[in-house]
Amino acid sequence: MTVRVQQAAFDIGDEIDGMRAGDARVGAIATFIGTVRDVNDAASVSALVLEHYPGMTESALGEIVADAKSRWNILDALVVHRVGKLEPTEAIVLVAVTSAHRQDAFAACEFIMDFLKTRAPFWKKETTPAGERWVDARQSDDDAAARWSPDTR
Amino acid sequence: MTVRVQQAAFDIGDEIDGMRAGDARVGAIATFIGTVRDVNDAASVSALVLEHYPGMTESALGEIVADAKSRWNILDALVVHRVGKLEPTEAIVLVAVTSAHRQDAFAACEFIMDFLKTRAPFWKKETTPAGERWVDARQSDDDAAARWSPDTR
Amino acid sequence: MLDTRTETLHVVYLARLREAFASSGEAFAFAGDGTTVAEVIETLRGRGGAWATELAPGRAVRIAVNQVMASPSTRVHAGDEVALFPPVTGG
Amino acid sequence: MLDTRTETLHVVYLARLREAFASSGEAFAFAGDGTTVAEVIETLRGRGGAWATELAPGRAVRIAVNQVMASPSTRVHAGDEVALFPPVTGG
Repeated sequence: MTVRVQQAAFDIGDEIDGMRAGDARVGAIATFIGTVRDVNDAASVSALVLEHYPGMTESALGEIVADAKSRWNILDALVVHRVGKLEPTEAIVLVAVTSAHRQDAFAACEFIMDFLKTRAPFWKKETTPAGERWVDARQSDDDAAARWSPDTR
Repeated sequence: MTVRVQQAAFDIGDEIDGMRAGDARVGAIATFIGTVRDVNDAASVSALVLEHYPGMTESALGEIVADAKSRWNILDALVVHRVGKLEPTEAIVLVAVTSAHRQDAFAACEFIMDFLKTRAPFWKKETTPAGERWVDARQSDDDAAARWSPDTR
Repeated sequence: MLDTRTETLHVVYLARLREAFASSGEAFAFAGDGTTVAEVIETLRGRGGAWATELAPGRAVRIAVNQVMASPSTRVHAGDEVALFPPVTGG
Repeated sequence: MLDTRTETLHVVYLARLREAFASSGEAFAFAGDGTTVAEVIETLRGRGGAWATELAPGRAVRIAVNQVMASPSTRVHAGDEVALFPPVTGG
């Protein structure tokens, strides 16, 4: 279980290869990559700045990953999240989960993303033609996280 | 929308980068990689041979991908499936789906895998200490595909 | 009168069935339009041996006609490609 | 008698709140154990201006105490780090 917060870009293939290297128990790897779009809420976006709460970010992500591991039969999980200035098409976040079977890997990967979106202290500020603006949180993200109440599997 | 069946190994990072290259409408990429495990049904597995039905494979995969595109708001989908002899830890299949938002990408990726597992004409033969054996289909895969009845979203 | 048995379709065997029948396929003479895949399978089963075992009622056999998934009730026509195979296990 | 107002905690402002308050944080004197985050926010709101606007009842403000998600009813203690921030938007 690894969580990393970094300014630098990451190589998706290297990250996935690294986490599953040599583990022949792995039969399934589910991954999610979030990337910067050039449009959001009807405005064009030329850049994004990701701010975070340094003291808390890794521990919040670590807790989400540990929670996923307690709910599903997964072998490993990796979260890499970038901070700082990003441009359209750049990767913001990578979540990768390994498991023997695909259902556990998919569910844990989606769970980690839903809670990352609502619990991990990151904030996006967009540059649009009208200037900079903080991105508003989405109700749909709260709804997605609420699906995973403790008694729902 | 691309489907490929090949003997050669593929580079996961290159495949993902290739499909999303330059498309700034993409905000989410969900991927799944199936890999060869060294154990299955309580026997150790030293190799796997993937057979397919050459005339039908690509069209069956193409139909599954087209069905996913009709159900969710996705931008692109890629399926790469290997055939021939594979060893533990090697990648068998890659499914990658791009979308503006993560829910569509996740759902379409999982849908494609569920139908690939039950509708695409591939068969696995394992080499175990007791000899070669054809892998049995799993009821759990049929159940997984049955989740996606036309009126379920 | 025309002997309708001169109509043929091509039967394809895959995976475990290919091995059990020691054949990847064959030309198959049949009674012409209106025949169902179930009737083709019934004829093959009548050969006995591996045919009777692998195609026994209750054994899971999947069917594709002209490379599209089909069912026992699908009707076949001269020149069709009828594939018989076990449930798929890719991915 | 001890002036309990000499107890302090550290308040941290992030993202939109950091910009609105032109401050990334400050030492905050408070009445000591038993005080809730809601009471801290109430005091800050009393400063008026951006404080009154950003911390107005009904504005979505998230709270972490010692870097763990918390709620308005969480009690704070001397030396605690209390972070106030908008709903998160990462990923």
